[in-house]
Amino acid sequence: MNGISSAFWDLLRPQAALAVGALAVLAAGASRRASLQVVKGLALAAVVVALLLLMTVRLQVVCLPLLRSDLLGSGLQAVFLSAAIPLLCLMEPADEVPPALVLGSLIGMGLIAVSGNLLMLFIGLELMSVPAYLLVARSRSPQALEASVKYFFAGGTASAIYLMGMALHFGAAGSLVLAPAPGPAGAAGLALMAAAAFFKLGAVPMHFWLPDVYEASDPELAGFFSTGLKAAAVLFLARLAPMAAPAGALVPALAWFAVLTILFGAVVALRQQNLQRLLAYSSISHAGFMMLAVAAWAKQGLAAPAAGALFFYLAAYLFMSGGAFLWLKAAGVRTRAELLGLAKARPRDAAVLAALLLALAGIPPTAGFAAKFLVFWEAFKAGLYAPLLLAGLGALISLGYYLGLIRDMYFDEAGPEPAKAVGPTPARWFALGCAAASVLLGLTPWLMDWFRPGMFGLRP
Amino acid sequence: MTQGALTILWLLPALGGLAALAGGRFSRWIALAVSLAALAYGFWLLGPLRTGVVAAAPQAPAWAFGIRYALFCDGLSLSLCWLTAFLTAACVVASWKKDYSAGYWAAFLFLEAALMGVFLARDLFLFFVFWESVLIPMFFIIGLWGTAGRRHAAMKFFLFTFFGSIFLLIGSVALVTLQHSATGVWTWDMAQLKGPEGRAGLMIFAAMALGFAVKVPIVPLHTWLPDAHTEAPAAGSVMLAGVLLKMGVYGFLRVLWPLFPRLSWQMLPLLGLLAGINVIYGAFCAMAQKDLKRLIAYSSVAHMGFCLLGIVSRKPEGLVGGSLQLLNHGIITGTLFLLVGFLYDRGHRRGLGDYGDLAGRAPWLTFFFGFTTLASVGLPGLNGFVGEFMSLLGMARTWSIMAVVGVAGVTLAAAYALPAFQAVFWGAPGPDSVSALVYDLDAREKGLFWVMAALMLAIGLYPGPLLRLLEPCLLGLAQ
Amino acid sequence: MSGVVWSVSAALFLLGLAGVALRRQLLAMFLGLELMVLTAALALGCTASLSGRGEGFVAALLVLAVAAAEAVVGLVLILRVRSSGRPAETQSLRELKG
Amino acid sequence: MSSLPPAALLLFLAPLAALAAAFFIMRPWKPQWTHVPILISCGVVTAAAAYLAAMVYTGRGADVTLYTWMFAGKWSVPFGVRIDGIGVSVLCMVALVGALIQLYSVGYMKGDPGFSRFIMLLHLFYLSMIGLLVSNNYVQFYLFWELVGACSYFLIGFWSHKEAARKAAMQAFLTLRLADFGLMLAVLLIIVQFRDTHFALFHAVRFFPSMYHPLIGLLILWAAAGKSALFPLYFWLPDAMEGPTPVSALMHAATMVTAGIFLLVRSWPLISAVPGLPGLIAVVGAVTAIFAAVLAFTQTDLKRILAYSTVSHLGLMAFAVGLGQITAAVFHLVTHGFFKATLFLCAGNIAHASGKSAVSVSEVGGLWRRMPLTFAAFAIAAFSLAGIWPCAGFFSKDAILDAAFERGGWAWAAGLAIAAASAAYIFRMLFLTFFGPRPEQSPARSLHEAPPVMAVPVAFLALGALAVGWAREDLVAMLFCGRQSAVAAPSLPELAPKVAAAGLGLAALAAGVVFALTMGAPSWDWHWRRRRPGLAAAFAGDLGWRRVVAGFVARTLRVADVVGRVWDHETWDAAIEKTATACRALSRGGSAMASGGLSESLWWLMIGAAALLAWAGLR
Repeated sequence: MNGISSAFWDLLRPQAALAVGALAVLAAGASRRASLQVVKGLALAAVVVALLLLMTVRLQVVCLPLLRSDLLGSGLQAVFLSAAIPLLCLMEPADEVPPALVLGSLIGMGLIAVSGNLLMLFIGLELMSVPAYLLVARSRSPQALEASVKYFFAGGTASAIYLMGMALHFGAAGSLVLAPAPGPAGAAGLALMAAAAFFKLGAVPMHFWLPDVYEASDPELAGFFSTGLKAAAVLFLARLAPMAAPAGALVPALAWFAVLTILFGAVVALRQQNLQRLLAYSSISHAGFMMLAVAAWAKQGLAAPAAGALFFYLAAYLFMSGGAFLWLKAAGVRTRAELLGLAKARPRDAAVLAALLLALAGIPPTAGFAAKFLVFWEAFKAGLYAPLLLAGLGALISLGYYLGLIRDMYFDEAGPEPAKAVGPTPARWFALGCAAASVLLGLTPWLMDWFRPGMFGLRP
Repeated sequence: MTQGALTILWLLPALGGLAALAGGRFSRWIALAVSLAALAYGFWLLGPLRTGVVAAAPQAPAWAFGIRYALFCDGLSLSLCWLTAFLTAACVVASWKKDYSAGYWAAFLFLEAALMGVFLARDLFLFFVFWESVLIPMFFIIGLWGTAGRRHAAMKFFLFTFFGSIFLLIGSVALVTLQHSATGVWTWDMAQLKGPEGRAGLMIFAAMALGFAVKVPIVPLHTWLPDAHTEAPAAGSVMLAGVLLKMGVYGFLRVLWPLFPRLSWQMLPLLGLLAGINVIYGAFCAMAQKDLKRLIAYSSVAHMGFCLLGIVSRKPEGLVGGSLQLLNHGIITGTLFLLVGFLYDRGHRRGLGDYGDLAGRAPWLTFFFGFTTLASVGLPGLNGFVGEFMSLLGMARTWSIMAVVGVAGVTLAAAYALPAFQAVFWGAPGPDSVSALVYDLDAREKGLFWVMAALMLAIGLYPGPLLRLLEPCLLGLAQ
Repeated sequence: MSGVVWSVSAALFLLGLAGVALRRQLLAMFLGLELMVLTAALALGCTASLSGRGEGFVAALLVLAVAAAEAVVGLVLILRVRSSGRPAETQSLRELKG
Repeated sequence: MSSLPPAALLLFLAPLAALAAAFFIMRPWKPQWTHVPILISCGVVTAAAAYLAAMVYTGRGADVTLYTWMFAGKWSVPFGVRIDGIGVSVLCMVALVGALIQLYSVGYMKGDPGFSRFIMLLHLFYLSMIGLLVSNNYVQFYLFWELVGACSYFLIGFWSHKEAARKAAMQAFLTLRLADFGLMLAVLLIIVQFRDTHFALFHAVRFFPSMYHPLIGLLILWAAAGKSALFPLYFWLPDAMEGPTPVSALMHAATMVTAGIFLLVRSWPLISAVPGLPGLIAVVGAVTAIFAAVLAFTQTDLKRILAYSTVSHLGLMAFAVGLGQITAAVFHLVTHGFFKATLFLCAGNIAHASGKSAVSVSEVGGLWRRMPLTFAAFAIAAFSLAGIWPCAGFFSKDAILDAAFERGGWAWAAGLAIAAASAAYIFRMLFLTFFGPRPEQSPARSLHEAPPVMAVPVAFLALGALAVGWAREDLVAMLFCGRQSAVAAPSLPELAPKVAAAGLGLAALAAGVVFALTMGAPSWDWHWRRRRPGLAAAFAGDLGWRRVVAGFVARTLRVADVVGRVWDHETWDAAIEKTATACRALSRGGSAMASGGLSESLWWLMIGAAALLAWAGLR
């Protein structure tokens, strides 16, 4: 018994810490004595402890058919845990519920990271999504409720579709383990489950909920969604990848859906006036690149460098996109018109956003370029030549709005209503930190020689 | 020449740029000091280059990616670094009187750092990173301090070049991957890479050539050049025409020729034809222009056509002549743009019809403009001729018809350059002419142009030292 | 896994799907949603019983539990829409677009 | 090859030093004294030329390389000096005539604001012409060839405020560039063929026949036609008269225009190796000579008459080269330099005195009383041009007529026609300008003799026009001795009395006829112009050739406009920019899809799931 319990405990230490944190937060809130700052502090502490515990997780441990962990899972777990830190610092919750919801959502994501079978995957998926619906509902913008209702119904449908896929798979394979299921029923099941994964990622035609949710929620929450939730969604898709038969239809479908997502996201973002909606479409475009990376990873039989590329893309994206949303919070800017001539009024803020945008655009020497370069390289190694070219075209189109924003800030005179309000200083420090990280991480291609799997205590 | 010594060459302007950003009022002095220091250091590097310690071998092979921070330097790279440093210093001196913010000076230093990086990079990935990061400072230079249509021009410049470099990136990735599948080693080192044969090799060559062609520019992909030149500030145009165009041709010379020796020789007819088209097309377009800067931009297209003719011919004369023409064109067109910049500072107009009869009002400006126009037209005795003649000779020994086209280009050069000179400096002033505003050059400007004129005359009459510097590294590429 | 179970669950699933997609009232859509989830649970259960693998039952039970949680949140949202004075229909949720 | 004679170095160093002194010292300090260093340098150069002539006369030439100019791989181009018969003989004429004209120009340009600029430009031309004559390989020759063209642009367009001067300068430079296209291509092909362009190696060229030979020959002829104003490309020379008179005298009479003939003479071994090419040159020369002589007869402006006369005589020299008589061509080149310079300077005196830059025939008449010295000089030069016995022209033209006589047939007829025509137009000019003013003429009151600084050079040149002929044997000796003389050509034929008599008779006949016409009752010159204005206009437009040239220029500009504006800017560039607008249109469509409706987003979700199912089903 202790073998199972020790493995079980070994894998779920971070989630346990989060759970304890969530209960502590609810208790503190209920007692009315603790102030909101204490509540947020507790939540933050829980996340930090979870991160530390994550370091001690031994890789490649399998516990029953339910749980197992690998490098990619742990890496992405680190990504969405650190994505929650700025959210918890900057959110101004009315009461103790939102921090608890965030911790709940993190537990769900953690479960996805360590899940070994479809059921655990479903539970993680739901545990991640449901708190998210409520978090969106609690945002301050007038359309928050509308966005959360749309998110709920779309999410619910997707979960239902996932369940039907799981049922089909169970019918065909007779077990819920993450392994390919024979016959047409298995393929159909996998297709349905993939549809749910595409929905969570925001791949095109299933993306319509994403811009509404990102626009309506507070900037820091949208930042968490674009980095944390997306990392979990990618992990969810990555868990499904081994189930695809190598000659199966999932990988080409994934590649072509990725291209469609990149191009559609980039093109539609060109004309967006609301900055959060623009960043939403940009995150859809980046989701396309992540899908391309997963396709390349699956095509190469789950090769380690491809996983490395996927992880690096998400790590860089954490700083770029997260930083961009945090900048919106820090600068108090909502629409593109307010950006006009910002460089003259607030040169420092403009420089931070310019750095983030150059990273998002994927222009060397930033981390964005290194990420895109690694994905391009893996896609070429996987033989996805046509999708690669179209992805490059997508990157070119995305320059239109990334550089467009820089052009508005630097090359134009101040517009009719210049941005006056300035957000809280911690947000500015977070944005600056993210900008610095997204530029300095650009050096990784040269540092990769030293990166050995056993380096950070993550024993393979 | 150790890696460290070469790193200083590009790191110095980069750090200088940071210092200039923080410099506030003193940033122009920092810019001047750093650019002159870079130039002096460049010349000092001639010593180690002479003693033969050229390429430091990179460290142990990599774990899984093969990307190393590796620099190297030979005659061609060093001369282009000199050109970069010299033109940057000239730009700083030329825009001294104007009240530009600290960002302006920093942008030029960052641009210089990135350009030096391109010319020194030995690792194909490092080459690409520097290649792309040149775009950022140039984008801001055109966009922030350009003239009326700067926004559109800056965006067009960036998108056009980015389009080219996507193909360059995919080509490089393909090259390295196929090299790995052939030899089992991941390496991005240009010295060890070899282009594959057959259809794959052709596709990679085409992709990378497209990336370089946008920068040269080769005719169908050139439409970013006139807009970028017209809208950029004077010093911006100098760097744009003076050095950025050289990156494309340098790409052909440093990447494509050594990596695809046989294939690039088989591509001679196509590349030769494109170079010929460049020369004639650029000349005819220049003849049709009414704006002085657009005219010089199109003349740059024609001149780069000559460089290409020389380099594509793969004969010793052609290769050395083409490389020398890179330097000559940098100096000549740099001077022309500085002169037009000073004219624009005074009259705030660029049209050919906006001036007239400046010979009386600004004799020194007329003298230097006439002198540089003659150099640009390829008058023997000045540096334009030496490069053009050797390039055409190279092509004459390979594909004589293209040499005939080249010589026709030389003739056409006079047909667009002199009418422009005459319209601005000799012509009768039109009704809305602003000649009254134009006053002559001051001591600083005259000093700058005396240096340029002396350089043109010296290279024109005694190109020996430069040829000795360029020859050893290019003879290997001859067919 | 006999065809009967599949035809029934497929029919029910499509019925639920139609409910969600076509109805205008939010509550009707919610019912459709729950029907889809329960159909999946039903399919899981039947498959488990036919193939004799106990996993299916465990899965069905857990699915029910999770669906319940989800239902709560859904209802809360619909109530919030009603309480904000807007009819609980898709037409009233049109502000976010573009 | 003996070591480099110091005098040869002086040819370069003296002008360079003078130019540097003038530009950096005299111009800022005392612009009106800039001519002092320049005239000193002229003296030094003339002395050096004389010394080199003596040296070559005693049989010692030189062909030395100063330094390697361009090199790459096995190929290299030297920068050197070559002192041989042909070079030195023309060098002496150029040095002497150039020096005298620069002295004359000090007086002529006294009051002009651009005085120092003019003197320096003229001396830069002087340097480049000398460089051209003593260079020892084709590439270096091309360097000075282009430099001379550039100097002519700045000198013709010296009075840049005059519209006509600007257009003439541009036309001259572009025509010369069109001609230089030929020379540059020829030099390239020579290097491709022979790997080396030293003149010394060319006398053995006959033994290496190659396919490029005829092409190189033709290109050299094309280049010479441009520079020496032979038929197709002569039209720039009459317009070049817009420049100040010393420029017309020095460049467009004595020195620059003869560079083309000098190139033909230098490349004679190459040309003679191509069958039929000398014949072509002879035909082109003859046609140019006759055509230009007829046009000279109908001109009204003094300098334009002399310009067409120069074109005619250049045609004559080319005719001589075509006939294989190199020595006669060089001899005529030298004598022509003297008498044509004299004629121009006399015209300059008249223009200077009348205060106008262009003097038409109707503004002169009966000047022999007011300007006796100019009249005397003009008469000697006119006699020399017409080929009357004591003057130099007689000997050189006679040599050419001998060659034409030997060739016989069309050549002999052409020779006689040229002799008669050239006598006709020069005597017409002489009678109209200096003899009794015709009723239609109204000479200006202020016409008086030129100041000494202008009169002395004219006198010297007139003396030269008289005496040079007698130095016939010495010149021939110089051409052949000097081991470097690469000219494998026949020596000058003896003076056949019959041919001389024919030439002299024709000249006298022409003089009489012209005298009758001009001095007769209805002054013929204005008479036929009134009766037949159409014909007069035709002659003014060079019998339609100017319209052909104008058409060519217009067509080039139209092509440029189509390529530059219509295609590059409005079609190709617009197409590329349209991709951006297409993206924006797509973007509008894409964002319209997000209609905000909840049901629509669910439908899209189901469509996506269905697509995936279908895709899975395909496998």
